[in-house]
Amino acid sequence: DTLRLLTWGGYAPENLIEKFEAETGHTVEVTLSNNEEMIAKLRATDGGGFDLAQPSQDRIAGAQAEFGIYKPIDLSKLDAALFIPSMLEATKANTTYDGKVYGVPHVWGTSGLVVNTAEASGVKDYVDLCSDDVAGKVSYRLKRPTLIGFAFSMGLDPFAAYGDEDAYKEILSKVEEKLISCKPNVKTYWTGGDEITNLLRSGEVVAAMAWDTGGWKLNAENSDITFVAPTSGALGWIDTFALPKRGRADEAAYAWINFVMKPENAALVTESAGNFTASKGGDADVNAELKARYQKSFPQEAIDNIKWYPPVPAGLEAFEGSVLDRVNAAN
Amino acid sequence: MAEAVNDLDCRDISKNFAAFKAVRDVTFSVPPGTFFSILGPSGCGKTTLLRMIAGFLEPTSGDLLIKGRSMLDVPPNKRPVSMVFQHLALFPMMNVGANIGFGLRRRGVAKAEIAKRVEAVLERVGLPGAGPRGVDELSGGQKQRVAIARCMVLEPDVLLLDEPLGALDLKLREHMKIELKQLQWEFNTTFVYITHDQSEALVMSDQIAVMNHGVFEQVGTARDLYYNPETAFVAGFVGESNRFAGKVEEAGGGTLKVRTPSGLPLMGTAAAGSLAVGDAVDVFVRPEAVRLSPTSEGVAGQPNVSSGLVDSVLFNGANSRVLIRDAATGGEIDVALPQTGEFHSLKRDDPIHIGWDTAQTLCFAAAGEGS
Amino acid sequence: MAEAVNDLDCRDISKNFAAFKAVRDVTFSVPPGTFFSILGPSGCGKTTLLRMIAGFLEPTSGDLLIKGRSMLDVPPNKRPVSMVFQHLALFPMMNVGANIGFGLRRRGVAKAEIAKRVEAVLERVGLPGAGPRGVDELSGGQKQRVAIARCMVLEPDVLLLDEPLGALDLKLREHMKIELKQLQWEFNTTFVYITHDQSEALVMSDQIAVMNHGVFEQVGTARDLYYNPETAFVAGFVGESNRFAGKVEEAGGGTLKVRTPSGLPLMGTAAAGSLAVGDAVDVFVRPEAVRLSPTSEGVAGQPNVSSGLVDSVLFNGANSRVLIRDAATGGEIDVALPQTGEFHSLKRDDPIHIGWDTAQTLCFAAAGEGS
Amino acid sequence: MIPTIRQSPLFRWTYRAYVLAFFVYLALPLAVVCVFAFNDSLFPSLPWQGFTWDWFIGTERPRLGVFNERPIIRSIWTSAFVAVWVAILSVAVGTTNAFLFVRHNFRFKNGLYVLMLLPLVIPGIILGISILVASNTLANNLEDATGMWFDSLRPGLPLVILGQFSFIATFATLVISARLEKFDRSLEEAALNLGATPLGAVWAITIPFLFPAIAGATVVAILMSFENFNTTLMLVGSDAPLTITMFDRLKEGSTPVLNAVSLLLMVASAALGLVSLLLQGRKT
Amino acid sequence: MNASGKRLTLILLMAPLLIWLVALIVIPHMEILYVSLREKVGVREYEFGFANYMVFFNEPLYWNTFMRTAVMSILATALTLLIGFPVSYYIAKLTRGRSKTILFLLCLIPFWVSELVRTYGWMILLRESGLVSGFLQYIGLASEPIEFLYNDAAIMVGLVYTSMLFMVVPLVTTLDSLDDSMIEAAYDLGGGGVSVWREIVIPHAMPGIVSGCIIVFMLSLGNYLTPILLGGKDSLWFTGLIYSQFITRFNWELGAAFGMLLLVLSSTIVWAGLKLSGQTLTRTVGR
Ligand SMILES: Nc1ncnc2c1ncn2[C@@H]1O[C@H](COP(=O)(O)OP(=O)(O)OP(=O)(O)O)[C@@H](O)[C@H]1O
Ligand SMILES: Nc1ncnc2c1ncn2[C@@H]1O[C@H](COP(=O)(O)OP(=O)(O)OP(=O)(O)O)[C@@H](O)[C@H]1O
Ligand SMILES: NCCCCNCCCN
Ligand SMILES: [Mg+2]
Ligand SMILES: [Mg+2]
Repeated sequence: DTLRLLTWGGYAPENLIEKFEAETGHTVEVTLSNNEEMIAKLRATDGGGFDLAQPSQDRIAGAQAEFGIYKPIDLSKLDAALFIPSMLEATKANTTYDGKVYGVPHVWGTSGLVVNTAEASGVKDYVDLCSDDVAGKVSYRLKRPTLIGFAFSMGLDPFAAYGDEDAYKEILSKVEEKLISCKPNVKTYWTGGDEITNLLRSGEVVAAMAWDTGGWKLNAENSDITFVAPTSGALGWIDTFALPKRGRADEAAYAWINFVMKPENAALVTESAGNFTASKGGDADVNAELKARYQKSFPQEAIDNIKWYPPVPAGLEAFEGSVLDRVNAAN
Repeated sequence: MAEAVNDLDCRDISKNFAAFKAVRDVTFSVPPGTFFSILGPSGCGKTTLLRMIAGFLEPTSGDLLIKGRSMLDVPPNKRPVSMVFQHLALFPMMNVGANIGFGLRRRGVAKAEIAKRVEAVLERVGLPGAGPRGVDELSGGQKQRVAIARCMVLEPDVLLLDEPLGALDLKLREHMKIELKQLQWEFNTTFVYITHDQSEALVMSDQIAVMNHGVFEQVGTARDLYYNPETAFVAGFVGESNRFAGKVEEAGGGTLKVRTPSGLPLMGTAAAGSLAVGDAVDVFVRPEAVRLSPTSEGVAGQPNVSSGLVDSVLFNGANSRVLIRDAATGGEIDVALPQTGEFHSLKRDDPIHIGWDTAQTLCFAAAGEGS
Repeated sequence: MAEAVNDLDCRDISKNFAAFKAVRDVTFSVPPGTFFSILGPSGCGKTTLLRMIAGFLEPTSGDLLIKGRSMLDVPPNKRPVSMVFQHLALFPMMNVGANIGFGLRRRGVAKAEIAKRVEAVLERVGLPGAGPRGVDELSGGQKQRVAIARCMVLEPDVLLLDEPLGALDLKLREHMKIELKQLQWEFNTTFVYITHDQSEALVMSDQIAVMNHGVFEQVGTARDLYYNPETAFVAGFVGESNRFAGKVEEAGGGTLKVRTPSGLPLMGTAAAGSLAVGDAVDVFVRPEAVRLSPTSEGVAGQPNVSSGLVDSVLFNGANSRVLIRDAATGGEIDVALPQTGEFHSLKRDDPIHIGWDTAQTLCFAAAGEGS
Repeated sequence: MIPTIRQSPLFRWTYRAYVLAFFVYLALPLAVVCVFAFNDSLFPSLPWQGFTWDWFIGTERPRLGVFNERPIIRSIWTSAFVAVWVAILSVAVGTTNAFLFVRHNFRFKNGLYVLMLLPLVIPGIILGISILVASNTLANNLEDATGMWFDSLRPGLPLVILGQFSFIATFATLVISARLEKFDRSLEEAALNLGATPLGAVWAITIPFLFPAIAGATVVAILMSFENFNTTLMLVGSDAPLTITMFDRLKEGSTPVLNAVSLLLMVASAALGLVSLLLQGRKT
Repeated sequence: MNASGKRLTLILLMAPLLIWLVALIVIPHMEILYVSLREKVGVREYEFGFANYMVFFNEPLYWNTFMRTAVMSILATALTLLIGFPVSYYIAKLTRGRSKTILFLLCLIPFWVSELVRTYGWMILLRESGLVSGFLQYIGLASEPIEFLYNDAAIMVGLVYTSMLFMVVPLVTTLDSLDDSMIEAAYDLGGGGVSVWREIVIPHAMPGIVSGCIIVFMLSLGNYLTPILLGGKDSLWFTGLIYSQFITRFNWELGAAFGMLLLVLSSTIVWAGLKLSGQTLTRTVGR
């Protein structure tokens, strides 16, 4: 069969695909995307066009409620022993809708700060991006993680307010104010991983809110630049495997999941994506440099401080969207 | 109606475009081997008539026979007529040979045979070996000949030509007039030729039909039309003429006395029908029928005389003219200068006397139409 | 040069396009009020010359004066000449009035004054009240008149016209010839008119320059050119002619005896320069100079006689011709039929005798150029 | 103003300099893209690190050249597949439209003509969205009614092809109509007169006459299809044409491979343009 | 050909046109009109109403973006015309034969690659560490890197660049058809540079100008990539809003309403432009 995979950049490296194709006889076609586009695409196709998708665990239950784009996962076809149990359980819980499980974990990581320590050593938390000494040389995205991150660093707890619309709106309005006042500091709102990497590399930007992997990749080239877990806590995400409702190659999809979760294959993913996986023992084969960088960015207390995304209730994105629009429009 | 089978018979043929009658009850026959021209002003219905013969238009009424066979239900591609179009319509994407061979290919003639026949017809039109040349490489006159060859190779019963010389320049047109006539003579095919240029029709045709407003006004030889026009329209359209309006004052013995509104008396002949005293008439006098004389004695013998001053001399070699402002009427009279060169020293404002014959003063009941 | 100031003087004017000499050392003067035509075959350099006068081309050498003032450094929009373009170049985005007023507006004439002058000139060209009409609503002849009005309203010293009748159809062209001449007479402006149609030039002009290969072959009145051509080219290009090649056998007393390769002896006159025995010559005889006779006695008195059979009769009213196949040479001789209608009963293959005068048999040293 | 009217040398030279500057402006971004296809760096921008062919022929990650990048090669094929279909459909419909508008008179002709022009002035993204929404509704209804799946009505290549076709057909119609208008009807009549059937006359005479326009329209359709982004973006499914793939790459993981593809694309387009020019120049 | 044959031909020729227009243009637009009139009242629950349009009118952001997009597009159109006209004139009237063909072909060069690549090229040029900034520093006109990217001027550069072809082609075509003798006649009658341009050249070129302006305006208005990639943090574009409603907000209903509004806006502006210039769509774009 042909497995049409809707995933993130780096999650299905060429060498892994070749190995899989050789082993199983299936072929793999990769389409790169991000959370919103994955959902949008699957909504437009009514869950068709792809056989396996990899949205983040917090974005599954809401989307399923609204659009019904996934089918439940038959856990019996997966080798549960390949997963880190805690992560598997947490993901299952978060992606359960109407009593059925829609997602199992694959890659996890955080977003936080990528900082050029030589030029912006003062940046320790998201709100520090708004300080004058880095004016005009910072960047972040205009997406929901930014709202969440700023909320935490402003001492608020957005996750706790997920269930309470008014409280959540309250928090958002504070964040909105902050982001608007911070706007002059921003060089540009980045939209793609590539863009932010280039901005940091060239020195046009010295501090940014970004994914951990980007920071580590740059660190390999320029040791001044690295990922910094913000003091208010990095935001932890887990990207999952989910089956689109009208996928036609479930066999291949399950085979793929079982295949990539094998430790030696998971290591290849980590190699290419830069993030660790939920594969038990998957970090064993990972090269030492990456591990070193990870450990440098994440001392134990930082790991404990990671804020894991809970599932996003359906409809929440609408408020967030208008806040983001207003920030975008302000000047 | 003809005893021997005619190449073409049109019987009461008409064509209406919505309410507009472009061709009205036209009847004529063309015997084999005739060069038949249809001459008329722009918009009179010539093309419409020709396109009905070719089959591109359906007649509203009437019948149309070729070699005695009705063509009404025969589609254009099955009629034994060929057509030379105004702009020739040579196929630009084919060379000369392919153009000429087109019709034969449609008939499924064998390749070798086609090549032979194409070369033969090219020779007959004076272009041997021109087969591989591109259409664009030909001069205007050569294109003309290829267009005719393309039709003649099919040996049509009738060749239709829609103002084929219209697009050529002056000198070439003069030349092609003679050449066309010669080609028709050689192929001995019936030509139906339409034109609005009277000199083309006069020079080439065996028979000419003068058409106006959708009807045939007169059919005859060039000389018939020129010397014995049957209608005022023909008199005015064929050849140059001086034209006077007037009223019949006396009528008798075939001779009429007519007086123009300005008082000039004219002695003329009733050209068609009979005219009675008091009838309004149009009177036509050809420029070459008028005699010039420096003195009144010189024209004293003529039934019609007048005098005036030279308004201008239009020198044009053998076809020179003089425009004379008539002293009595103030009108302008166009007189051909004798080819002898006799009056070539005339200048503006010279006084001059003119006179002409009764027989060359043709009178028609006034209708108000003409060129 | 001229004592009185000429409207236009060209002095040794030349124009080279790279190595190609389009106009070579042309010198001429046009006195005020003259209708001056430049007549020549296509590509002879007429347009090039005219565009130099208008200022759209710089002469390679020579000088150009208008009313005695050199124009070499004057840009086209400052020269006191106006031009009527071949395709008229009326501005389609403006109505008739705006077209005519364009030049006045450029001169800053007051609006009311412009309106007045535009209406006045429209009246003079016979189009009163046509100001608000669109250019596209006009007929060919009306457009012509508007184009002239547009220039005349500026009261130019010289009006240049580049084959303005070229785009019109036959009948209209005949008509406009006379009208143009009349307009020139009325405005009393100097016209410089170029054409390749000899009849246009002959009919309208006071002076005609015949141009060939960039040089003026002859300048003179229409009659000069027609009756006394100075070069073989002029004799061939202006008017119709029968042309014979031959060799001088005897020369003396202005009369030449020439023999054609086929043996026909011709008695002629040396038209230009002197010719000696043995010189190769081109001999020209006009169709209307040839007398016809059914019997050899009828032409017995003529210095040149011949006989043959009628090849074809080209009936064309007053301009009818007969083509005679000469018995001696096998060549074709073109003879005008007398306007009297005397020979109108001639038919193909009738035997006929012809004869013509020495004075009308013009001999030129052979050069190999002609129409 | 025109060559026959003299202008001051200063004016002439300023004008020429302006035109030159204009063409520099046109060429600059493309030249830059091409040059950086040879930059021996992982990033498609300054600084210049030296010359390399790696981005064309490299075989090792991360220096994988275009020729060895499976996804890019595949999306080029996808683009070509889409372009060929779009060209076929557009030219076919453009041709029938040309005959309809040039040869026939019927009620509402003007209205239909304006409607036919409309896709030119509808933003591409709206075209994409409207087709997406409509086909989605249609698919939902059909699936509810029949219980079968109508995948070709969901985002994917069929919709991409239809989406591009929906406006490229207008261009094809205009190009082919313009030529058909210049066609002298009497050529067809001459063919009939010489014994061809009506369809035979169109085939033997009119279509060959239209050929340059048809070829031109094909080239234009292929170029427009290849470069279309806005409409495609909304309709694309799992097989992405090149522009979409490149857009994704630009967001994540761009290397000078993008420049290399662009360079190849330019060469191909230039060749295609030249071919069409030769075809058009052959007979007019 | 007989009447019934003619009729059949007409029907056969009409069928593809109607299928194309109805299935791909008319119905889809009615469909988004319909979707835009659906109000979302809960999870998978909708009602008929104008709420989506009200959102637009009540939210200054959308409204402003809308106006901003229109104004910038008009500006881009005007700039393209101003820059392109002299060049088109040069190609049409001041060059001949081969060099004319070559210059004309050079104008088509940007069309050889996708808009994405063109924009990408501009990014390499304009960024703070890019070539332009580097060049200015090299020749000493700037002492430190200058950011040219991420602002409205950069968007303008990109829009004008992307649209140029669509302006130059119709302009060259119409100017080409202006007979030189028109200009000569105007000079001959005493006209000078300015009056000839105003009274002859521009009126003659009007259909081309309008055609070019319509296409360029629509392309700018409907552009998505250029504002996204070259624009800065304030550079919102209405198509971007539509895209994000559809893709990142999953709000098809609002997105559809935006789409309809964009369509109305563009039609209105095009219509106004045609009225002002006294042209028609058929005469300009549909030549
Ligand atoms: N298809 C048509 N529908 C309506 N009227 C037509 C049509 N074809 C011709 N006519 C009208 O019929 C009349 C005769 O047209 P036709 O083309 O036969 O004239 P013509 O004598 O050939 O003129 P010309 O010398 O200008 O070619 C004209 O008034 C013309 O306008
Ligand atoms: N710009 C030019 N460059 C090169 N040769 C030219 C140019 N303009 C004209 N010629 C050549 O100069 C010669 C004279 O051209 P011109 O246009 O003056 O002829 P003409 O007498 O007006 O002919 P026609 O009657 O055909 O208009 C021609 O051989 C023409 O090819
Ligand atoms: N809000 C969830 C973000 C998930 C990000 N996945 C990023 C993968 C980057 N290579
Ligand atoms: Mg006709
Ligand atoms: Mg000329």
